[in-house]
Amino acid sequence: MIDNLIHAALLLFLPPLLLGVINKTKSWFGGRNGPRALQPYYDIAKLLRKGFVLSDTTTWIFRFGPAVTLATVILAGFLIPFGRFDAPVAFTGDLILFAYLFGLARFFTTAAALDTGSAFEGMGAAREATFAVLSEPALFFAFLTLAKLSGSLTLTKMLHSSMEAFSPETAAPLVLIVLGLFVVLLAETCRIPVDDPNTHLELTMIHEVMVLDHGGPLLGIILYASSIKMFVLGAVVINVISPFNTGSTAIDWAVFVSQMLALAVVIGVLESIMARLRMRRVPYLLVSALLLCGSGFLLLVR
Amino acid sequence: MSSIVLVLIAIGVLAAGGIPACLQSSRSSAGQKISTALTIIGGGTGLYALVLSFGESTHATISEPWFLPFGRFAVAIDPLSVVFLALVFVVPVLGSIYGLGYWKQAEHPKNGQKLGFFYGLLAGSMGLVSIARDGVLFLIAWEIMALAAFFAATVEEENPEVRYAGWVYLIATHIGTLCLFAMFALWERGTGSFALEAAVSGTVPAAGAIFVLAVIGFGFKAGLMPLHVWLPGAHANAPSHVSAVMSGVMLKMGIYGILRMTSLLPVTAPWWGGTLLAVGAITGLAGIAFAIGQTDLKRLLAYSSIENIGVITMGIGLALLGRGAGRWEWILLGLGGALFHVWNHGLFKSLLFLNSGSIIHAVGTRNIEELGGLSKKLPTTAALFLIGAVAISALPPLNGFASEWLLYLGLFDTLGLDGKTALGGAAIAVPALAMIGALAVACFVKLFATVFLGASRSERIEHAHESGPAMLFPMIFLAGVCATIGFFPSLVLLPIENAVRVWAAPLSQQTTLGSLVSFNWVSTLGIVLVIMLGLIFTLLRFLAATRSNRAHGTWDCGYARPTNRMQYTGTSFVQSIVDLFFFILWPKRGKDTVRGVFPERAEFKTSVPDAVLDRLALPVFKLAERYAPNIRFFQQGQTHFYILYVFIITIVLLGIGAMGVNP
Amino acid sequence: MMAYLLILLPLAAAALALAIPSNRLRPWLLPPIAATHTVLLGIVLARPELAKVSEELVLDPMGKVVLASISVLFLLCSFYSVGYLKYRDERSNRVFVACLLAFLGLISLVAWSHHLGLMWVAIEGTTLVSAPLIYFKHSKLSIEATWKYLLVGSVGIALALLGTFFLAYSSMRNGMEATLALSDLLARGPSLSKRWLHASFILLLVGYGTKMGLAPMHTWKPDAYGEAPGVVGAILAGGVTSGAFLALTRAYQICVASGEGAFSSRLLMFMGLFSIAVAGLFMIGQKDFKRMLAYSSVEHMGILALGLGIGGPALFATVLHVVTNSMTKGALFLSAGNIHRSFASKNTDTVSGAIRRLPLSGSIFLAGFLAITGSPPFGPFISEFGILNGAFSSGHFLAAGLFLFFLLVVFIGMGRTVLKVTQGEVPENLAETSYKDDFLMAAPTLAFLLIALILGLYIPEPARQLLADAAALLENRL
Amino acid sequence: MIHVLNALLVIVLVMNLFTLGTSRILSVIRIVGTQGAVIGIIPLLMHEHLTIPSVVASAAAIILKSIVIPNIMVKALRDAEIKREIEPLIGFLPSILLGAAATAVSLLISNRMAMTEAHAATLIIATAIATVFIGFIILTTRVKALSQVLGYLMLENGIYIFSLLLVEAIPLVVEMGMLLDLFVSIFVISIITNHINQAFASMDTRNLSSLKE
Repeated sequence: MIDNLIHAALLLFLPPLLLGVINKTKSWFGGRNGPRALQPYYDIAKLLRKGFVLSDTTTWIFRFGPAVTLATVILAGFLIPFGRFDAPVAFTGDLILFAYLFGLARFFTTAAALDTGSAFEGMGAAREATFAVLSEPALFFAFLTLAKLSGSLTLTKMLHSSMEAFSPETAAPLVLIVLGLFVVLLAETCRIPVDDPNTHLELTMIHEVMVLDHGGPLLGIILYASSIKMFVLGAVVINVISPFNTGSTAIDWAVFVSQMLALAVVIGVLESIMARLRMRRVPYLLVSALLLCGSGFLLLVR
Repeated sequence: MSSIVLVLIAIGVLAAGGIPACLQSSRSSAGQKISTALTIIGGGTGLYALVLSFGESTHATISEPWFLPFGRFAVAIDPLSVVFLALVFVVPVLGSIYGLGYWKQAEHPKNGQKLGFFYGLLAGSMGLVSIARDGVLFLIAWEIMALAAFFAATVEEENPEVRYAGWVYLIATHIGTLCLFAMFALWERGTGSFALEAAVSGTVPAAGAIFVLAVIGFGFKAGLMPLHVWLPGAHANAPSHVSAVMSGVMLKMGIYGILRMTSLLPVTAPWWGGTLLAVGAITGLAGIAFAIGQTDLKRLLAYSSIENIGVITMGIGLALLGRGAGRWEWILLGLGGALFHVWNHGLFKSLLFLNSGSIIHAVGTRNIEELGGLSKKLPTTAALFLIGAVAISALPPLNGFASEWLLYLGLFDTLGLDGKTALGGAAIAVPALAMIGALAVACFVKLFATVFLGASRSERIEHAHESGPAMLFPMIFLAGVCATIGFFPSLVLLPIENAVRVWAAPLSQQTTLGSLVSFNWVSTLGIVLVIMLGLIFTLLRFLAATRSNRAHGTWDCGYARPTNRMQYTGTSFVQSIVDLFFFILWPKRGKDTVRGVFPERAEFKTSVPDAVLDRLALPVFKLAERYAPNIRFFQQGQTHFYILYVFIITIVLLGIGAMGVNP
Repeated sequence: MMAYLLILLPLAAAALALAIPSNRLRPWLLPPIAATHTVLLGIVLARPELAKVSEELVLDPMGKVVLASISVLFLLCSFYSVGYLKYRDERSNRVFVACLLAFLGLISLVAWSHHLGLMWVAIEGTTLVSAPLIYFKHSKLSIEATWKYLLVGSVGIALALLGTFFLAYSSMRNGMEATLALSDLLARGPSLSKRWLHASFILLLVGYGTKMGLAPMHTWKPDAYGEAPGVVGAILAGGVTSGAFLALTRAYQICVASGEGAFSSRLLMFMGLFSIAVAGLFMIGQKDFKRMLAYSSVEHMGILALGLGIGGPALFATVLHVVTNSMTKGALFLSAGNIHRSFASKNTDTVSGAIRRLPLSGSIFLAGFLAITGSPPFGPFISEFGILNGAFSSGHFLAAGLFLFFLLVVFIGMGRTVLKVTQGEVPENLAETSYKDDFLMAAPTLAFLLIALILGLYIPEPARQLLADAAALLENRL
Repeated sequence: MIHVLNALLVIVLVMNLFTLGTSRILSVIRIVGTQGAVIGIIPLLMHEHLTIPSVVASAAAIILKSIVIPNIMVKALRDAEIKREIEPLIGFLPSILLGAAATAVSLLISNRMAMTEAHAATLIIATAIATVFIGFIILTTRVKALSQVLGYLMLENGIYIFSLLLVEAIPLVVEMGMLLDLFVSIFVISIITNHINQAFASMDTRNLSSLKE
């Protein structure tokens, strides 16, 4: 019970910190001082305090988009185990629900983007939709592998047993799908090399250009939701590779949080040392992620 | 009265539904009202009979010798029939109600009665198909269905496009029927009778051939790739409520046929299931990929029907694999998912087709690139369409997800979890299904957004109007059912599970769907999701109430004079995906003619024609048409030659005859 | 007694027709005679003892089936002809009516005769009396058609005569007298000289095949059917062909009786499939819808030959197909005639939207197309499916496969033309013609279609029994 | 007896070749007529004791084939105002050779096919088949309508020759019926040829090729 409460608390309050950490790392790499790590919380608060500026082209769908996004990512968050602790909600086949919740979110974010009738947002939506076509199968290849490893169809078991089932012959598949999952993570959360969250007008943006017309509270919700999304997907990756289980609750939670922060740092480092890919190249990256996961699976069941 | 008799009565009433209108004057709407009333009565009776059939311990059966040299009049209801009858008794009824507003007799004096008549015939014959238990009876019902559909879909045959679509359909369905002729002939040869009952002797000779012929023959009707050629054109050009019935129910008759035959054939070779699984996956992927490329509202929906048929077929394939390997879970999840999806697709695809009817009714075009911002004019239709779109994208918490979920679980199970035997190859279908899902989302976002969101791309929608109650009610009903099933899938598990048990009778085990999948969680989470949405919305509302808000034009990124035409079109929205799948789609692309620093007026065309029909079948037919007439030389009008032929054939026959005899 | 009535009554009526002066009254002679013929035949069917007059004049089940279908066909056509001749009042119909009646008498003789020589005489007679029918329009084209019909037909029929003689000669074994009486030939079956039997069967196949219109002896058919009035087309396609087929079945019987069934089957199946294929190829892109019907007739003669060749399980359906085909052909030819009259053209370039201009005839034409291509619930479906089923159950998979494929070709070729004719708008620039569907010409057409439909849903027990007997007879199991 | 029979049959064969050789239609008519007469006589020679039916039959045959039909043809010929078969599809010499070949073939066949010694000795089967062949040759190579009719007549003659083997099989009624048919057919055909001549102002059947695909 208490674990579930912690789970909820982390899910709801920790994510923006990750954004902060990433930015901190990047600015540190850039030799700047940069905003403090808690800056995202202030941004969201500020945005929620602003008034609405709505395009008169838009309909209720435009406001519905962010709401759905937020609701779905939170729901998804409850399906993912954090660290060695079981997810609050776990049942056979929850992995599919998990993936399709993101699908639901995508449906409405893209719809909301197109609702503005602006060409730029259209582009962003188009790219979002396209890349999902490649990242979804990759994700499911990963799931297949994990299911095979764990012999179970609940995320909790699948993600936990990956390390327990670790052995010379499972090593290679695991490495492959972890790499694949990481790319999916970057793509889904719109980080470099797929996307650049810093710029807003670059016509080569995906996510950021979709929300071009959202402002005030809506933008705040979107910011919040996307940070949670990153947190949740991050948790997936971490879970696959984290072997730690000390047995003491407190330590394990601490371990988990530190791992998440470490992940944020890694992302930050990546973004500082890498350039964003040309938009035409992104599909190749995702295809390679697909191949990574796919070959991981084939290695396992061959 | 036993359920089977009631069902027969219901079918009769449905089939005769259109006749009253034909007796009235060609402009009187009274006849149409009576017909609809009859249809409602028929549907109601049928549904009541289905409920009744649950109570009956044995399957209600009638088997009488009849007045034809072959076969008997044999009909029966078993749970498998029930699943399909349910669709037959619901969708056509709603469509008929919809027709009251959509195809007013007074507005269509020329073809209204014809449409009504064949619409009823179509509905009735589909009912007969799903209870026929004798090959000949089945064939008769089947062909009546096919022809009724042809006439119902081509009521506007003064339009050449409609004629062409009808012609393609006619050829396709005829090829299918001929395959079925061969199939039933083989079946009779193998089992000694046309009766569609499980072969008494454990084996049927040439079972493989029968299976293949069934898949091809029924596949033409169901629309398996590459046998789908007739489907887009016919659905696009038919009146929308006919499209709804065709896509929602008639395609499923093809599925039913495959299921019926596979359930009768005793031993299934392992390759059967594999084939269907692969065919299903290909059909699904290709279907949705083509759907994405379309700009014609109804063609797009038609292709998405192909995709869903593919998904259903994957389920059947999995079930066959299960029968081959004796794995009840695979059968239960695979076929359960398939049958569940048969229902769901029947519901939301009918909803979407009726919806498209309302759109066409309002704006008078099927080309979505001329639309946009329609939700301001047709708010209710838009909301209903959204429900349909989310449902067909298999997104939670609506019904599409529930059925695909079963299928996913079944496919995952082929990994051989917790130590059971595995079937590695089958699991490849999982990512395929995932990709289908992602594509479906993109496809229906495109459709919904291009039609309803943004700003209008042409002045067509100026005078657009919301549909009347007669058209809205059926859509609301369907949407309601979609939502209900989506939130509480466990409500409908029982009939499906019974059907599965009938299909795989010998292998049937205790394990129930309920025990394999926890739909309660889906229900709960669905409700939670709705509550959360409510909370967030109230929060937003509260914020909106307490802040100073402004309305403003969409930000144009500093461009001075944006126009509606500058919006992202549906085509451009999916361009990157189409490029991604160019190897299946072969899109037609014009050259972009922008040249120089100050380019002239330039234009660029791109479209996705049907690869099989326009690039394969048609050229072949063209060739045949060009070269077949060469044989006419022999009929060149000279009597001398004619007599020479007589002479020659005599000699030839003497030769052939001589070959046989030994002197 | 009955036999003579059935044969001589129409012939006498023909003579009477020649005598009647009034061009307007003369056609009214047809319906009563036809009706009487049908009634008398009904009596014969009801009372088997009437069906045998002498060794030479017997109406066996096969004859009954053929004659019954022809009698019904003729009855309906006789009403139609009254209407048609009223419409074409400017021409003298003296010869036309006389020949129609004479035809009825002669074809009855064909059905009755159990003496092959007699049968040949009768069939040759039908050829001759149907020539003036084709020639009715007196146009250049109709002359040409008639000439081809006569010449090709006579040559073919002459070969049939030679075949008949060969048959007789083959029976001259071990000191026995030559004979042409069917019963004797069947009795002597095994002792017939194989060599001459083979030769004679081939000649009979070619000869009577020419009358049936099996490819490649079908060349006269499109011309004759194209130029003759629709009603004549119906009688030729439904009547003459059936008579010739009956003659062919006699030869088949004898082959079976002499244990040469395999030999005849091989040839029949070859000719059948060849005819279906040729018909299909010629139907593709056929613009003249009456010629198209002619090829359809070729196709169905091919189907009959195929069914006969398959034998055994397919025979019942084959016999049934004789009936279903002639009924459906009646509907098709009569409706085609109406459309032709109303549009004053039989070319799909100028004819379209027939359903709009002639709702009834147009619809019947379309329905008839579906029927003849074997769509349920029409009669031909039962018979064609039965033949196919027979092919499968007797293991002729290749033949069955080819049969199906050719059926598809035919469907595509025929459907294209029929849909062009029936669907769409009537071309604006088309002249109005005086013809509208009137009772005398529309009702028989509809009646044919209804019969074809009923045969697909309900075959009364006595009829089924009769067909079964005929099928049994073909293999001398009766 | 059999020698006389064979002699007559040889005459028939020669007549066949002659018809192939000549271009004067009138003479062809005459030859075919005479042929009919010769064939008509044969049954009277074959049977020692003459029965009434056979006499009647052959009498009728002779009258029809050597008098009635030739007259009809000659009349038609006069109406048509043509004398010769100008350009046959195959020249006269080649068609003679063809005819000779056909005759040879039929001789070979007949010897293999004959069933009794008696029949093997006579030339009946050979002549019959040869005449049929040559009838076909004329039908397929001559372009004038009348010539084709004559070809048809020769065909009939050949068949009739064969029927000499089996008089018993053919009752008088049937025989008469056959002759009647022959008569009517020639009658009808000549009417048609007459119409052809009026409609097309020629007997050339190559004009009759407007009905085709």
